[in-house]
Amino acid sequence: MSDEKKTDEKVPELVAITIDGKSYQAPKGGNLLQFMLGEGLEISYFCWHPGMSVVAVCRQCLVGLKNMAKLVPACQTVIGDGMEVDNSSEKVLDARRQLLEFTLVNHPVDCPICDKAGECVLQKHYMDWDHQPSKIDHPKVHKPKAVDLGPRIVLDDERCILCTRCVRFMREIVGDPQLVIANRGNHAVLTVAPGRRLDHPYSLNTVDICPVGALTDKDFRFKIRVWELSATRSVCNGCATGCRCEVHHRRNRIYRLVPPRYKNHDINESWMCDYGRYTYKAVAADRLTLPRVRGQEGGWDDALGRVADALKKAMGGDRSRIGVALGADATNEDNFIAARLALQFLEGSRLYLAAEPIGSQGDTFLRDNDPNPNRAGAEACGRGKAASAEQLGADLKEGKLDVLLVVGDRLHLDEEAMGKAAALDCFAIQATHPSAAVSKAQVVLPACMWAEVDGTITNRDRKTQRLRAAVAPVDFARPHWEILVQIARRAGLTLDFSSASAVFRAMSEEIELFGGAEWGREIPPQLLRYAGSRG
Amino acid sequence: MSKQVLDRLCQRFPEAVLETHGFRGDETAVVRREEIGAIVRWLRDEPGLEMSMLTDMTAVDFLQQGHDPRFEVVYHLFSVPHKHRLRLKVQVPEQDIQVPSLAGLYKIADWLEREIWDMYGIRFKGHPNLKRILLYEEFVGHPLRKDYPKDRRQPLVRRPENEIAEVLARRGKARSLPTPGGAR
Amino acid sequence: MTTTDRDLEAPDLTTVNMGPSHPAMHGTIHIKVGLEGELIRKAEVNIGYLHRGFEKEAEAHSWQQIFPYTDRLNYVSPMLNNVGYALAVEKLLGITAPERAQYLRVIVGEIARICDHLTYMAAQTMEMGAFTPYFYVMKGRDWLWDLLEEISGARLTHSYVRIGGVAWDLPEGFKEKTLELLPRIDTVVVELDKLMTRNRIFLDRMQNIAVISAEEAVSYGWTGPCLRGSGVDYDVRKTHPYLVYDRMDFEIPIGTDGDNMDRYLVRMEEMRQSARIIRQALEQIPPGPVCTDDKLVVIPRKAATYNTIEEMINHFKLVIDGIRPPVGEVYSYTEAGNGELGFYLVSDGTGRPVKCRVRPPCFMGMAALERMITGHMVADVIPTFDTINMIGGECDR
Amino acid sequence: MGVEFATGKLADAVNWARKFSLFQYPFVTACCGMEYMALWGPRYDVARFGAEFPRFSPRQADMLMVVGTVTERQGPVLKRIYEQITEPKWVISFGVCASSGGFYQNYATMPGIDHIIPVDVYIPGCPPRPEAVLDALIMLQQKIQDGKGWSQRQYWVERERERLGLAPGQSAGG
Repeated sequence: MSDEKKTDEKVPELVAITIDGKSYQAPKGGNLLQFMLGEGLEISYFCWHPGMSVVAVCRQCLVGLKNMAKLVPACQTVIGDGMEVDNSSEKVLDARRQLLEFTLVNHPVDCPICDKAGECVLQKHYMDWDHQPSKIDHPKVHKPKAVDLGPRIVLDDERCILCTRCVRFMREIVGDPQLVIANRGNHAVLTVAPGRRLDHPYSLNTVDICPVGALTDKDFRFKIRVWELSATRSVCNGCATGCRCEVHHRRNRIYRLVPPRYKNHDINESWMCDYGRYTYKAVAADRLTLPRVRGQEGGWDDALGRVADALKKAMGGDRSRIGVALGADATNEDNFIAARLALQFLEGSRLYLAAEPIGSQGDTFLRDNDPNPNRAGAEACGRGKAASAEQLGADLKEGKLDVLLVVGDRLHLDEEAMGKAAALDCFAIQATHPSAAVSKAQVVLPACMWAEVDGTITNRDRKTQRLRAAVAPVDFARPHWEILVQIARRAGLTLDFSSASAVFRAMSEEIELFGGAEWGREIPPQLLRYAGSRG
Repeated sequence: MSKQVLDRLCQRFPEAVLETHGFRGDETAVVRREEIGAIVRWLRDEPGLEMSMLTDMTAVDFLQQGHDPRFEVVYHLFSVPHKHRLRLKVQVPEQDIQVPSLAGLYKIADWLEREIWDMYGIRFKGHPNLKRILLYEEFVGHPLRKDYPKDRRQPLVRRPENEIAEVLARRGKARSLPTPGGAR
Repeated sequence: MTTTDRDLEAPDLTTVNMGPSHPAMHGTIHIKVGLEGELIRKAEVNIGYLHRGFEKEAEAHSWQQIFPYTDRLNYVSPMLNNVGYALAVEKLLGITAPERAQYLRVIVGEIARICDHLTYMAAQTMEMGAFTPYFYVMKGRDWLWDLLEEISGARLTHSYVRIGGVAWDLPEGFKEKTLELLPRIDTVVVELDKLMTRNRIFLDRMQNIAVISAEEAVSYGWTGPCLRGSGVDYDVRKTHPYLVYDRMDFEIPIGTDGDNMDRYLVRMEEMRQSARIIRQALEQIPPGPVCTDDKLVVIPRKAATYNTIEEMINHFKLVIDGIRPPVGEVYSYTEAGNGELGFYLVSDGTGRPVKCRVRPPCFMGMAALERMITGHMVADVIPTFDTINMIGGECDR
Repeated sequence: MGVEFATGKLADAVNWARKFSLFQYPFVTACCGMEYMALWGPRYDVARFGAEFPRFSPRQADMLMVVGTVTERQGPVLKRIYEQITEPKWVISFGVCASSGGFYQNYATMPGIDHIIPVDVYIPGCPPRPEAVLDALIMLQQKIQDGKGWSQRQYWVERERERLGLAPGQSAGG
């Protein structure tokens, strides 16, 4: 459970405080709980969240303060000069134990059937702080179970510990208060406002921040136990925002995307949109698995050979009749190789950029109108020489091209242009899914998707981030850059790169946009089990 | 008892001992890689210490913990006459992955170092024949490194399903086959 | 299988491969000898045919889950490995098992030691061509296995010991059964003694063969019966008494000239001593719990687990996330069938070991085999190899 | 009535003779070897089934008993021994390690010997009790009497090879 302090622009004044007799330099007026977590001190809490208002309803973070008779919740305590905090005395620990005991009084014995079990904060705190047997023999209060709260979310009221994180998220972060706490005392239940459903496009964040298994994701629940999963850090490819996320996978199958928990970084803090979370499904759904030549599935040699031959032939003649289209969905490395192929080795050939047209699906929070994850990076790779897809359509209609090599799935042309393209000497496309262009292309080269490759993409703010391969490529698919390198080799061009990191190195030297970018170290997928709860 | 040994070691090699600690009664000294030969020889021959037995020797890979240097080679010494024990550790960076060999001091060091080479790929300078001992020569990589996948097998006998899969691939059919018993 | 081979090739040497699959190579091992006539001039010992990646598996499992793997290290005396591993983890956690559990560990451990040495006798004699003792020994070992089965439920791979104690208490009437059985085991040993120890052929092949001096044995890191056979007085049970061995009265047999015969005789005597220990332990064993009640180490009872959320969480976290020892490293050592069985554990505070290294006693013996057989007849390879009592699971892990 | 009848009866007689004189080659590698010793011992006397006589030369054996874990390193050895045994030959996979790799699922171990040689009878258990082994022996004898040959996996391999028009591999080694 590694929490990071918010990095404020203005450096706050530091004051000396002591925690358990140890002295620290803490920001004056800062949040005590946040500071303690930042210092890596052991403390339990349920309701506090760095992104939301402080309500101190769970009381789990009680600490003792000097000259204060009663214990106070750390999350509500403002750091003052000379503050003396007691975080480990028997009095404090005992208070926390009693609170946990109360929290557990009405908690159902659900762990074996609870989706949260394994990453449950309640479980974690019980083992870390309480671990004493039950003293209660009263029957538990029963509340509604398996409530269909909305299109994506199921609620189990018995498990809810009423921390109100989800309520605050809906009210404060997305400003659409769909959730409320109703009733009083131990009959208090979480529910939706009358006549409403929990259908907000960001509703799944409530599942993430729920410390227990009260809110669960319909798509994920009962698919797999969380401790079987491994986490790989990556970036969401749903739109141009480039939210950081963790890919949770097992045995080369992806089960969910979640935002990095509690990490307060610039792009998406610890939130993600529901649309982005479900983009993982495309990785497994009807992929192109084998090279195709004129609709006939075949081996790689044949397919690559045809493209290379066509290129060689065209290189001999007028090179302006060769067209290469970068993809706004491919990684920077892929586009860099494609651009280098077009601009250096095929001097004089035409370069285009195939991208999805900007839509209106975006919103003011995270999701962007531009559905292309890597438009900025592709443009940078094209060095401003890449013409638009419309231009490509026009050139096709005017018959300016003989050979067309397209990277990625984002090529959209009207009927006429498509027909022209199909009639070229060689129309090759490196794609992941079937599409109109794929059906027209003479050579189809199956490519890897974002979750299968190492690489970098650049988001709308021109920030370059790292993709990490979470799963193995489906059947015979290969990364775009590798396909291009092999085509080049067969065409007799010396385009020698052996790994994506090598491409990145060359790229960061040549293109100033990537000059500051970092490849980052290789992090092996981390098994969620044993590493401890993500709570 | 072991504590005094540790103290004498620190007195004798003040600059070579980087760090010492005791945990659950195990006294440990982290020493400089270059000095390990001299230190162990001294421990073995010094009257009153005579750590005549190299009980065990192994390595640890701290990749996940993000330690730098990444590897540690651990020696467990035991004195048969005086019955005291001591643990020595040397740190091995990934870039320059080699340690002086103790094969000249203890006969058993020969095989133990071969095993460490086999499992972790740590070279031992001056070892008579540093080759694989538990695995076969055809094996690529070093399995106990944390970045070696647990179940990446390197069969010596070709499996029938592999042959079948290759044929299918050549003919451009999908690769994933249903295999009874599962072709892993 | 006889083939000539390059790296042992010398003008006057014939190279003979013994193993990997060879009648006398119990467990698979490959010895390549360069012969001059029947004399062994060169030898090369290849182990590792049973390397099953124990340490890699251990790094992928929680601390409790490793017990079944330890069973299969020295699979002739699994209980001793269980005990050794449990003690190592307890040292790491800084806890000790209740007294009764310690006595139980001694009892099952010594029974396992007798099994170990009996099996050694069987292999030793059978592979030298004497088949009769084999049946005597198997008879006795099956009796002992019945005892262990009554305790643990398994004939061979028991996984009876737990971190913080043992799985459950002794079954009804175990003490009586054992006390009634031990004399029968003694008779088995006596029969074996009569059959072999003064047998002319046996002596010829055992005496003054593969002599190892004390210095050499120590330098090879030998422990256990082999080291004691060379006349070095080192037994972990005496020098660093663990469990309750300091309350037991037993002797450590020591050899004189360190040849095959001594290693054989030491084991012969150790069986009698183990029987003594078992008798004393059964007399002294106190009543009480057989496992600690530390919530962070021992899973709660099933009834409580299924009915209260607290115990459910406790059980759940112990099973899924495992025991969480403090950050640190320990080397713990016990006297197993073949000598000092050491466990070097490194913990980073999570539920899985960073490193779980086994110090295999017979690995050291095998390292010396090359030196032992060189200069002897090819027929001496088998008895010499047997006296090391190499156990594949332990040597190759 | 006639030749077929006679030959049929002859085959039965031959099978009957074979099933009670199994000369085994014990490929003993690991823990299961302990139970294998017990199997020979006085209590579970395997001699009662005519299979007590171990032949340590494959050329004289007709039943290969793979006892214990087979590692990748042992693969070639095992395969060679299997190929040296003369027809007719049968294979018993003794214990889960030999049958499926057991709980050793890592770089070193083979996930079941049936990846390289065909198997007639699999014995579960880690290690299997001698009773289970005797039961397996009886099953094998029945199989021999019925003149039945290969394991299900072997059928699968051969079917695949046939479907692809490969040369029929007499052993699963391909």
